[in-house]
Amino acid sequence: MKKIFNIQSLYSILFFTGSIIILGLIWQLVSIITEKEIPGPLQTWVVCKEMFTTPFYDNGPNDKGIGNQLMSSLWRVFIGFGIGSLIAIPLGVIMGSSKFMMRLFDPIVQILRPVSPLAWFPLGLLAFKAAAGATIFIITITSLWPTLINTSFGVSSIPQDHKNVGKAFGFSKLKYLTKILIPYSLPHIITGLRLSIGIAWMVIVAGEMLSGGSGIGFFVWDSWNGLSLEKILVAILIIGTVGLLLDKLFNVVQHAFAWENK
Amino acid sequence: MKKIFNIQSLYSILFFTGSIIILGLIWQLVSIITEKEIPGPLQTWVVCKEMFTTPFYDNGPNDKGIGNQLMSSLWRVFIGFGIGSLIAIPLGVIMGSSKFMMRLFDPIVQILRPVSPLAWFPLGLLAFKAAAGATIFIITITSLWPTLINTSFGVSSIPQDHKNVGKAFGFSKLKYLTKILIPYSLPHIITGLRLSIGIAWMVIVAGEMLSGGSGIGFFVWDSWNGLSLEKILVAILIIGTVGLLLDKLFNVVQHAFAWENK
Amino acid sequence: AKKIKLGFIPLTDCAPLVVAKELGLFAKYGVDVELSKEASWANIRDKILNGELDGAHCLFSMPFSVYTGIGGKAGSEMKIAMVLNNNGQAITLSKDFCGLLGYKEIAKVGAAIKKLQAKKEVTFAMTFPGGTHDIWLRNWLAAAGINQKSVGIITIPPPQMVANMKVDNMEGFSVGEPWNGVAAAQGIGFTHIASQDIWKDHPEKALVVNSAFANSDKADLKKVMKAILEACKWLDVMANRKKAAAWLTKPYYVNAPLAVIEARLMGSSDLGCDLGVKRYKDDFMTFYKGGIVNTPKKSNGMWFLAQFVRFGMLKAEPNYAAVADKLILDDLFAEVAKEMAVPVQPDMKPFKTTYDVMFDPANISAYLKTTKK
Amino acid sequence: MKSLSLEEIQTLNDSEIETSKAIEKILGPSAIKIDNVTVSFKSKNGIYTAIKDISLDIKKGEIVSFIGHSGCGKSTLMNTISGMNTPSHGEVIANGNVVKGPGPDRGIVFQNYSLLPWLTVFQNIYEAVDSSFKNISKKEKIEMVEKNLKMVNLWEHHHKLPGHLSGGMKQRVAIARAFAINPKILLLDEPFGALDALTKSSMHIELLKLWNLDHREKTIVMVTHDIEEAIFLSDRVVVLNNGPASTIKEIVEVNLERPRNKKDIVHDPKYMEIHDKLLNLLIDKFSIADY
Amino acid sequence: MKSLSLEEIQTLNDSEIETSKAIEKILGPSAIKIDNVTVSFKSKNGIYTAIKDISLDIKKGEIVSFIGHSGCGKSTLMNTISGMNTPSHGEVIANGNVVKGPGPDRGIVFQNYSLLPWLTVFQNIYEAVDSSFKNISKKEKIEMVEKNLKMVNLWEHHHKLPGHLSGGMKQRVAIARAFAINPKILLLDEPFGALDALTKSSMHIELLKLWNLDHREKTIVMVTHDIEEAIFLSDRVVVLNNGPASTIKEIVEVNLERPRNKKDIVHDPKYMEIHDKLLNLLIDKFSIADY
Ligand SMILES: Nc1ncnc2c1ncn2[C@@H]1O[C@H](COP(=O)(O)OP(=O)(O)OP(=O)(O)O)[C@@H](O)[C@H]1O
Ligand SMILES: Nc1ncnc2c1ncn2[C@@H]1O[C@H](COP(=O)(O)OP(=O)(O)OP(=O)(O)O)[C@@H](O)[C@H]1O
Ligand SMILES: [Mg+2]
Ligand SMILES: [Mg+2]
Repeated sequence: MKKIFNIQSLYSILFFTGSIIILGLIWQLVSIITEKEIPGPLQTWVVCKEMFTTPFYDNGPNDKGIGNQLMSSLWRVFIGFGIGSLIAIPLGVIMGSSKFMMRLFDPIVQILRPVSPLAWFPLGLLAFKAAAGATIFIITITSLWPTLINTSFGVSSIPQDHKNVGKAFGFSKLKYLTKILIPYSLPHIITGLRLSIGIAWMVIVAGEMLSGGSGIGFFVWDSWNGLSLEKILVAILIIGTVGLLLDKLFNVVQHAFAWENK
Repeated sequence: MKKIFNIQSLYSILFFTGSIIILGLIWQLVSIITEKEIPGPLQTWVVCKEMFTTPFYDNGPNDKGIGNQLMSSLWRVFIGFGIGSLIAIPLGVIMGSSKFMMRLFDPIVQILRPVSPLAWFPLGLLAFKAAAGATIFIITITSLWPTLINTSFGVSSIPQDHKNVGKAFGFSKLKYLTKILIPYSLPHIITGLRLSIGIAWMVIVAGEMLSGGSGIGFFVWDSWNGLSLEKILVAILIIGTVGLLLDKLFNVVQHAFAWENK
Repeated sequence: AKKIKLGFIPLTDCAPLVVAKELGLFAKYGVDVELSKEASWANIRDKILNGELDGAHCLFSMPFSVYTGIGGKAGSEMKIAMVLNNNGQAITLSKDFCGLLGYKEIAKVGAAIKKLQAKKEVTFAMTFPGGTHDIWLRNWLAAAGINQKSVGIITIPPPQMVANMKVDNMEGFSVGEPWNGVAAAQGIGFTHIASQDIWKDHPEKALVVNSAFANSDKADLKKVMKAILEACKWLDVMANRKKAAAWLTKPYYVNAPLAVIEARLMGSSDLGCDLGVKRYKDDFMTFYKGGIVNTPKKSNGMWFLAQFVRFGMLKAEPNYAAVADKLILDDLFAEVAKEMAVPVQPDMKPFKTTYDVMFDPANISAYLKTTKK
Repeated sequence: MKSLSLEEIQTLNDSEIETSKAIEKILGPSAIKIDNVTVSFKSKNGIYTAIKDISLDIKKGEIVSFIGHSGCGKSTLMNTISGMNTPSHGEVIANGNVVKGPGPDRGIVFQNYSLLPWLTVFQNIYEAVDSSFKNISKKEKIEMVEKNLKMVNLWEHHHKLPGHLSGGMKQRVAIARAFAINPKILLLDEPFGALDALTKSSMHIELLKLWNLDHREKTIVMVTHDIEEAIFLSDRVVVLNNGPASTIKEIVEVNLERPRNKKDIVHDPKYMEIHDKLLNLLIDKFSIADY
Repeated sequence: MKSLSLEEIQTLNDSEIETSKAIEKILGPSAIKIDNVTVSFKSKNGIYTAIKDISLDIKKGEIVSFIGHSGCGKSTLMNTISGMNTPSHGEVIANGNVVKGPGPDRGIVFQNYSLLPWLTVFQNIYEAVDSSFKNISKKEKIEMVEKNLKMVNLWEHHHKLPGHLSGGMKQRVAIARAFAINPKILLLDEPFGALDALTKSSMHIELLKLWNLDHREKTIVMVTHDIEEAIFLSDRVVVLNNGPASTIKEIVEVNLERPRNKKDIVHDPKYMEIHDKLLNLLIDKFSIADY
């Protein structure tokens, strides 16, 4: 039986607290240096508390609680990320399996990968004739690359040893796919997905800032328009925390599928 | 002596051409599907040629060649990236060298890392009271994480073997730094820098789109306001190509410093 | 009935929509309207064109700019159902100009800009290429004798103007209230000239709708127009404006300080930069004026088209009348006006703006020959 | 678990087997016939011939070792027998058929075990069995896996992942897998290379035990770097020349009686003679100069 | 490059050295005195005692090997002598001083060479020399590096990076580095573990050659898994018990004459006796059961 509370977890808590305190101090310092142009942690905390007392209120389309905003952003991120993954994984498997395909598609990937989500946005709007569609489109198209690259890398790096097992014991195509290719590449794919969700989350803010409507990105834009810096700071913390949680989530998944360390 | 033109480079060219043709075809297809809402490659090519005949003209503040825009973006990217690296590398070395520091600073890094550049922008504006400053600030703050994380990872993963050499032969602090720590972590640092420049380049578009004035991001924003899709497409290709070139550049640097494969 | 979605940008002149909503006028006329705050004019354009928005609070000249390919894909149709307001925009100059020139001192503009240009590039911001603010800015530049190409002109969404000026991103901007007021109140800049000083009682925002909505849901559109018309009427009762300001200040509408919104809505502008307070008598932001405000005039549209040609935004002259005909739903407005017993104003008469020559819609080439560029 | 002593295993059924085996080894049909095989690889610097004109007959039930310096082509030769690569010239006949590719008549034990790390011990063997025997029921397949795992004394560990096994245990799983498809020929490429000296000795005995349990009817071909291992296990040791285009340098017969006892055998003068012979064959590389 | 034969090296100066050495080895001062050393590690599951109450005297010029099963604490013991870790109880006296940390009087050759891969062969040795000798000129340092590289026959390769060297060459660089700081004691932790059998044999001879060239005055302590290696090289072989808290099981004297000839020695009955003795000491782990 594991001890739930031990010296290790006590340490973790201590370090985390220390970390937060340091962050707060730096922040306070910045606030002082900028002569309160940037609000300090305490001011922000007041606004934050207020926002979180009723996170899910909904007074019509332009007046929603931060919880609602967050939910709508997360929803978009998952859709865009899901579509991106559904494209990236099979394509990655194809590219990874065949050197020919790899060489043929690699330049396309390399050119499209560094394009900023914001540059895609107008295209998405026209193609989908809907801001929601465009937002999801830019999430999809900017977040699929890490998954694609990692999947193709994973598949192409299957050790000859493992392939030889398949050959030597006469594995069928299907058995090769399910017993060798996928299990081997899974950790790579999940690493890719983890990077992808990070990007997707980063892009949602951009997308919503441009497309307007709802979500945490629009919240930032709106707070900026009203120059409510406290709200922007709260939003930054929320974005950071949610990003961190998403990352941790995938970290857990990653460890669950990492046969290497088992 | 190496042959300058051999079968390998012929293949490379062939594949690259094939790749470009495929990209063109997909593009054309999208154009047809959207009923020419999105211009095809040929239409775009016409605009592109026009833009590139005189890339560096300068007819007053509103009318500058694409080359000028690109230069001003690149300049900003390098400044922001440079500042980011100057912060990230020493901090990474400190975090990597001490488990205490690592545990203390890691949560801060994890929370701030996923924050979108666009959320930082309003803060940057207020702190620096200058759009140029803000743009550079967001490039700095979003691009420093990969370098920081990679540096600290590199430093913290110096094999005990190498450390033992330093111990066993009584290396001084300075010798340890210059002969063991830095050489070992250099490939990691450069990998970090490579990821960072990629992010910096991605972020510049966002920054310039919001702050206006000049640069490739402003060009995209301007083209969107005027809805000149051809220009947006050209911009996407330019952004992609420059991103690719930056990446290749760092790839070369990376290989130059990778003692592992030497 | 289906939900009708109308977009708006945080600006005082979105008041007719807000009032119609808050007073329950949309419901009164039997339409279910949702107001949606948008991020920029480009965003509104795209959403109207792709049908995400049925209509929006929109710059009067935007449909012309889009149709002619200045601010959009040439040939895209956005229809003007009615005008929402006259006046109430301004050009704000940054505090760099403070002391160099004052309110309406157009003669000093040239020297002041020259002086600044010795130190840095001088940039002005407007809200949309070919939009009303763009045209006010250019008219002002022309009146002051500034070469349009010698200064930077950039596009920035209205609510972003103040923040951008604060960080020295530009030296002046042309935008609707309350953002000029906010800039003055924050001491970032001062109101140099109001749009009504450039063209008294000019058309400003319009109810612009998606053409499918205009064609197939005409009945609903008319109900919407009626509700808004009634709201405009309500807004022109000065006693009501305080109440309107209280709605507009809300974070989910304009999200700007109540005092600023209210003062400028009431016709009183604290100019900033110690220039004192300017009170407008009848030419502050108007919404109704017995229906004079609301009639969408083709001649006005043609004037904007002429401006595009005047400032080199269009290389070739368009068919002015045909374009205006296509984009202005004057017949529809006439029907609504009739049903509401609102007098429709006569159109196609020559008129003159403050610093410009006479404009005769019947003889535009004459105007273009004589006007300053 | 039952732990047979070395003597017990080696003498198991000895009387019955030995006579028939002796005859077969001299006269019997060849299990593998390597016929004038040359293998070349295309590489960036042109064509590299790894092995050239190699001919060799291996009889049924024989244990043959290949020994030679690194890079001389031992693995290449093994892969040609297994069908993992195709000879440029010549052919390999295994069990009477020309080798066209890998097949279940030849079980392979790879140098580094090559277990699939995400499958349990059981699954690793099951998938091989499943691929090799199409016409038997699932239950029978499971029984075959069980039988083979019990044979290598690992049935208790069948649910473990390879990562949780020691090197020796992994090796036994790999051997069980090769045995499970019941091949006539077992091919082992440096099967014990990665093990420390002590574990290695133990594995030698394991292998011989399995070979005995199977009535010494399987043909075993193995690659090794280790002279003592080669002598202890083999009937013949094939010494290869250095590459490129390496050929057979000499074939050394190991005429030591079976069962062989690890501790005693080193004192046998015949053992020493063979040891010296092999050392001398390999020793011209044996100097203080660079290599 | 000059390539000395085995015999040449082994007999070099033999007559002069041998007499004085013989006396010293019996009566001489101890180079290393391990005095009742216990080493424990703090770990997540509490305290783990790796070695316990170990005492051992090693004389100047002696070659001593530690042998034992994996994890028994050989490296721990070596690291305690080198000063890389501190004993929990007891102390180590090396060259008359209590060991407080690593020092230039004890040269270490790590199991995996531990060359810095980004430095050339020359630089790898130079940095060690530079750190160990503070008071000599740069020119002298360079000369020392050159001398030591020539000694291991690698001067021509001094500009190469370790990645471009073969395993054996790397090993020689590591040895040259350890020699370059001219330590009285050489500590080698499984120095030949990663080499194949043939290269390994060669390296044994290299090591003895260097020891001879240095008048057999250096004390060498090494860890090995390989019985034959231990016998061929050592004056004494220390067999350790299995951990935790492992102790010395037995110390086996290798009373074979030097120079020893690799090929002949295996025929020497004394060799066989020692071999059997060591095998028996280690063999209780030697069964077909799981381990
Ligand atoms: N697929 C291949 N392509 C090109 N050359 C190859 C290939 N496989 C092997 N070689 C070359 O053929 C030669 C023989 O290789 P092989 O693996 O058979 O050697 P080996 O005797 O097994 O060596 P080791 O003892 O190191 O395993 C080597 O020089 C190797 O570089
Ligand atoms: N720093 C350490 N912290 C905790 N335990 C350690 C540490 N170093 C060694 N040990 C433990 O001490 C024991 C002895 O380790 P050591 O490395 O000395 O073994 P060894 O005999 O050298 O083994 P091998 O032959 O595998 O190299 C092992 O059980 C090991 O896990
Ligand atoms: Mg091999
Ligand atoms: Mg060890």
